[in-house]
Amino acid sequence: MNALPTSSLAMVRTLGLVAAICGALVVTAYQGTLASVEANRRLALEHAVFQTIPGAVHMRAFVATPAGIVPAEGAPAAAGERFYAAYDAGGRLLGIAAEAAAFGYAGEVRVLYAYDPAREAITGLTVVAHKETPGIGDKVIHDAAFQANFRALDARLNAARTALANPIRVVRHGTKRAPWEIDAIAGATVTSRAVGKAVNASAQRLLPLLAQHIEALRQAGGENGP
Amino acid sequence: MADIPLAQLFLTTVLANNFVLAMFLGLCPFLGVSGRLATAAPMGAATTFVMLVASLCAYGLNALLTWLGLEFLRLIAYIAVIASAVQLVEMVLKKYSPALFRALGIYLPLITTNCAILGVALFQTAREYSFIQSLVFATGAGAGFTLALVLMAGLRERLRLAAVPDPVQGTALALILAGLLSLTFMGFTGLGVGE
Amino acid sequence: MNAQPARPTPMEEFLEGIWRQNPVFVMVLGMCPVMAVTVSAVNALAMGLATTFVLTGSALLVSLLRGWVPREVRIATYIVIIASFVTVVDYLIQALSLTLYTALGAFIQLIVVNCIILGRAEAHASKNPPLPAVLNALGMGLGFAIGLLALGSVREVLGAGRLFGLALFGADFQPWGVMVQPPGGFFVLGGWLLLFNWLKKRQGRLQAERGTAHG
Amino acid sequence: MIATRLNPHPPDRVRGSLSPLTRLFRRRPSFPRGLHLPEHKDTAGLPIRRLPFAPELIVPMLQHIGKPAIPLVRPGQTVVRGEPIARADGFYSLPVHAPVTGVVRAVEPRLLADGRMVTAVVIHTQAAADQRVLWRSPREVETLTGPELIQAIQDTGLAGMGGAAFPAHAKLAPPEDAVIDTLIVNGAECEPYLTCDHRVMLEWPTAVMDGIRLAMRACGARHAVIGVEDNKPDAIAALTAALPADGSIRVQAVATKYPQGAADILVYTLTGREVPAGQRSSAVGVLVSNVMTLATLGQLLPAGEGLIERVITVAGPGVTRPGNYRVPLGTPMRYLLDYVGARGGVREVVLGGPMMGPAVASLDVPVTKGTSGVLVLTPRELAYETRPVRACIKCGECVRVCPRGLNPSMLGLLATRGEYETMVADYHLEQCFECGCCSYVCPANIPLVQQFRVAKGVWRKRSATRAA
Amino acid sequence: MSTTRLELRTTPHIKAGRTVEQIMRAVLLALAPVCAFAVWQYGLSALALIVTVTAACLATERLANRLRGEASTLGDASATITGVLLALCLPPAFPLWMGAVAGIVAIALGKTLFGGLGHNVFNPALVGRAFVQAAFPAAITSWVPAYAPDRFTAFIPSTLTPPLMQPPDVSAWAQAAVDGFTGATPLARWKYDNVLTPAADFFAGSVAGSTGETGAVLILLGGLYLAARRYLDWRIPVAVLGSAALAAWLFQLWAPERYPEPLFVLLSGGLMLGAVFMATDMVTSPVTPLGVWLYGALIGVLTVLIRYFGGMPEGVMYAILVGNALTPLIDRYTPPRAFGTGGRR
Repeated sequence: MNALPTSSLAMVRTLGLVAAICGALVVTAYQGTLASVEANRRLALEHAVFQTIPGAVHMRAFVATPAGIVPAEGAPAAAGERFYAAYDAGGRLLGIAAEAAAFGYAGEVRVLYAYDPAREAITGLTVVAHKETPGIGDKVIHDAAFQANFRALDARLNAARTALANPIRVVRHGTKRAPWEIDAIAGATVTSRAVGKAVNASAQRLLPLLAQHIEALRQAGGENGP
Repeated sequence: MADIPLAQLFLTTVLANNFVLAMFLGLCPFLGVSGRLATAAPMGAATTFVMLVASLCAYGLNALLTWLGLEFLRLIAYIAVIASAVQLVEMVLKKYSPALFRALGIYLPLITTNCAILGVALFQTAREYSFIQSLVFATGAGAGFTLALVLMAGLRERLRLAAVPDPVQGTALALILAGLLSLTFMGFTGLGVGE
Repeated sequence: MNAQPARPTPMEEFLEGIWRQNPVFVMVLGMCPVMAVTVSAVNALAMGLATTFVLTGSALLVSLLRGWVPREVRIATYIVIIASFVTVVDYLIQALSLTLYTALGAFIQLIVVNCIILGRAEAHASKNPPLPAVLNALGMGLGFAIGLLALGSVREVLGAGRLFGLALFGADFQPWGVMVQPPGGFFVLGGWLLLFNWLKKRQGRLQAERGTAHG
Repeated sequence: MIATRLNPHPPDRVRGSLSPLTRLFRRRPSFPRGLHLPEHKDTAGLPIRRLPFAPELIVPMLQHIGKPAIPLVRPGQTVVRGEPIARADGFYSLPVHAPVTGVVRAVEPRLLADGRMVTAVVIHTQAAADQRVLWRSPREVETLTGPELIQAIQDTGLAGMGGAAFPAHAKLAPPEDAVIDTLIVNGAECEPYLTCDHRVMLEWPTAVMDGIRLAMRACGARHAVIGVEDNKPDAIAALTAALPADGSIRVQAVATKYPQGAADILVYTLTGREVPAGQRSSAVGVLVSNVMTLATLGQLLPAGEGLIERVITVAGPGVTRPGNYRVPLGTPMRYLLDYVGARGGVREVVLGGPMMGPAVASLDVPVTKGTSGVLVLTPRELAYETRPVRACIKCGECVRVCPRGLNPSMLGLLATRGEYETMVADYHLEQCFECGCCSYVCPANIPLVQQFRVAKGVWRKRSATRAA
Repeated sequence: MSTTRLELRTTPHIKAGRTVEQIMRAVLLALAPVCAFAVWQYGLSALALIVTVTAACLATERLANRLRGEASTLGDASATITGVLLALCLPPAFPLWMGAVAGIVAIALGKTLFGGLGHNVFNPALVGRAFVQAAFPAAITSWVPAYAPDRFTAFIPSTLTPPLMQPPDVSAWAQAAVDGFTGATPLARWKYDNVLTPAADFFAGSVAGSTGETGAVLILLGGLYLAARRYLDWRIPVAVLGSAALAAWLFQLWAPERYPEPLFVLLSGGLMLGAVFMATDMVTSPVTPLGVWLYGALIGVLTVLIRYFGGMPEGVMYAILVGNALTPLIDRYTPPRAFGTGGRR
């Protein structure tokens, strides 16, 4: 059909033209949707945080590092532990939410847990994403008894403020004795353990970093108050 | 990203999250080339090799694009780089290892349109794997692809001699076999969490 | 090229992909997203429409540029065009619904390697004027979407007892978990193909019988 | 050349080549896999009897593998028992002698057991004759040179009596490219029902030794081993008693297992040597001959007589007077069966053993040099054999019994699909010698042997066409 | 003229006395005591389950015969074996409708689509089992105690669940029926709670488990009977159990405090049932002698690995399915050495 070789100029010209059209297309789409994509993301996150910390109406994202806490907007990515401070309508700090993840039965289980600095306890848990077996592993979302573990899960720090005084751990169904223990769901031990492991690992990292700065977070709520 | 031991990452990618049988990636070559053992194994090897190359490229490219703040060009960049990488691999092989080229050559063009390759690049980016993790992931994906391909080829060669009813012949049979293999591989779910 | 039979009518162009060359049931192409995202009818439909969008958009552009693109770089050009449309649709879905975006996952971006799109661009759009090209692409896309929907509905009904999110059997229904898991995808598509093969064979047999009766 | 590499086995290693461990755990030397069949050797205790002469004998010119003999007689001519009535047509051919004194009625094509039509001399028995063998020219055996000895063997018209009917002289002629160190004498007789070799070993041990010595001289072997299955202790004892003092001949009891008596298998059992695929046993320095062939050689050659009769086991559920009979060659099957009381009803008549012997399509076929037995089966056995054929359930029993180490299950599946190339290239179809073990054990009743026979035929034809 | 009518057949003219039907019937006979024991343990529910699953298998097989326009193949008893085996590896409290689904899937997906007996590549019973394991993961891990007092007069509550509906939670019923019942199999108790069940409990059949997997002695007896009559390849159970025991022993040697003793591994779960009755399925196991050893060893080791490192407490079924999937490859690459094609012995 096309016996003569095409000149390089023609190839470059065409590719350039196509690249230009496509570039315009992609950039337009990107710019056009950016705002709404970000809004969607924020809404989804807020929804999850507010669900975990009842009563909260607005939140701020922070990153905790050994050097202190900084608002997430300016912080370079993955430089520390990300968390969300949730405030009520009056700008009062209701609690702190953070994401935690661990491997469950069929993949990563990601949860959002709420920490109440006043009570030094974990006060809520929402499963953000999981691939666990329907009917078994996904009980961690709705199972009332399991959720009850996270109403007041002891998360006090040790005297040196370097780690939890009592590591959070998952125990066999029906054998919960201490306030820092989580009673596993019978038949869904693996997923229960994953949730516990995730929360413990995250709390062990985050809470010591936060300890000094709770007051600052309380103040931060005022800045954004209504 | 929760920390995951490399061995577990590898085994999970090969077995429980097998690219073909659990993630539905690379189905076209899987259904197309699994008819005979003689072609299945070299195809698997070629794919694994290209996956590694693609994973390497994607890792570097992603770092570059992130640094430039051009993440929205990621897909276009990946697909272009992978296509060129395959070309390059083909040329290098032809020049330096003609024997290997003859063995893998006919499969290389097929691989370009294999979504498993792009899948490796996209998944390792989405899951924010480290460099080493990416390589292990790519190797595991390739090994899993090869494993599925070889198992399937064995079964299909044997079923060629069976009295399979007419309406089941062809793609329908291949899909049902793949389903049964997939069911089998569900036994590996949760590998490494038992202890 | 000149010896082509009569040019297909626009309607024929459109119906081509929906029935005679249905990408899912007849050509068995682009299977990866077919299986991966069809755990529910909504996901299936969304994926189908996203693919249709990319297919149509790239067909239009490829058709418009058909006289310009040198042979040597045509595949590269097509891929760039397709990848751009995929990126566009990726952002559009993100903007529309994050839930949907999470459910479809990387498979939106994987539309780019869906062989139907490149295949259509190469085999049809690059040789036809914009209108037939778009109509054909639209038909193919809708055919693909119908295929996805056929799969997604079965999997959602059995796997969750719902269709488009509506509960069908009441609260006590026992969902068949396997249907929304990978094996279910293979089994349901295998089942559909089996059914089509069987119908086709039966039709052929009936026609043959009628033929002998009359002949 | 494999032969030269493998050949100079020190004769003492023939025995020693089975590992000590194997000898410890195996009471008798044997081969892997194979079958233990119901023996049905009820005729083993009956002495060899002579069958009367049929009124008409059909003597085919082709009772051996090779070229047919050329008739020397014309219709109307009177022939004397033992007189040559046909001469050999070249080296791969055998003369034929008159099995009876009588008048030649015709020289015309007649049906053979294998379905071929072959020129035969039809002789009417002269009832009044005393049927003494008149035609003979005794030879001074010790003085014969090598070629003379081979010629003398050919003159007896002797063919292998185990079933294959390969001309004895052609087999015993030393091969050009190999050195034979050991003569294997096949006394295993592993097929059920057959006992004629057994009786010959028991009754004519001296003739056996004579034959062996002649054969050793002919082929140049310095040692001979007689392999006898251990279910024939009396035969072993009789042979042992007749052994020459020089120790060149040995009797070795081997395990009773089918198909112990297949040539390559027996070679393996007795020497541990494996005949390479597609080659003769001479490639590993051995030569195998059936015990009855050698006994007959021992009787005929010194006396200068021709082969005119042989011992045949007639047995089976359909026979009322089973036994071992000395049958004149050319005796029609119908006469033989009438004599042993096997007439009427539905019958299957098998020439040889039940595992490998072909069934005959007509009772007008004659007994020939290669007929080792006649087996008459009744509807009971037949009904059992004709039950429906099912799909292979891959029980693997055939693989576990195949003495050739093949995978009959896979071969069978391939045969059904007509994939003969694969059968030969990947699954060694050519190594199958149709012993029947696989078909015997198959619970799905798949006619594996028949499939393989067809496959081999088609494949050989195809490759011949391709070569042409 | 002779009145003899000649028959003309191919060699060999005699045949060994075994038929496919005989083999299948012998397997059923060997399974009978296991079934009887299951009914003794679990009463009406076990009986109903065995009958329902078998009936579903037979009905599906018959339907497939109709669709393919062939004669009934129910006579070869293979569908019955599939049904009985499948029922034996389902939990005793499994709802009957789910059992029927398992039976239908086993025959339809596991057997007839490939062409029926002899052509399937996976063990049909295990296909059914794996399907319902994936479809109804909750129901298939609800265990009830053996020897409930009223087992011969009443069904387990979940048994009669209406079709397509979720079964009721049986844990309360189970605890009421037998005091101190934990609702977990010995393997789950070991894996998740680190509690080892004593061997004596296994022999008494008083542990939780699938309908037919807790009668180890009867299973072994059945296997011995079949092996003695050469109706199963003794190498497979020996290889499976031997390699599992060996693997367990090595693990215990390495970390005695973490891993249980080999006897526990052999007696617990479905290993015994799987090794004797499932892995030995002729159609889906290799035919070559070396292949059979490999296949068995692979299943044994894989079972232990899945049990120790997998997400589920039990792995026999998946190990056997993997073995099935590998069978064509094993057969291909472990041919017996053809006579005259290799070096001398």
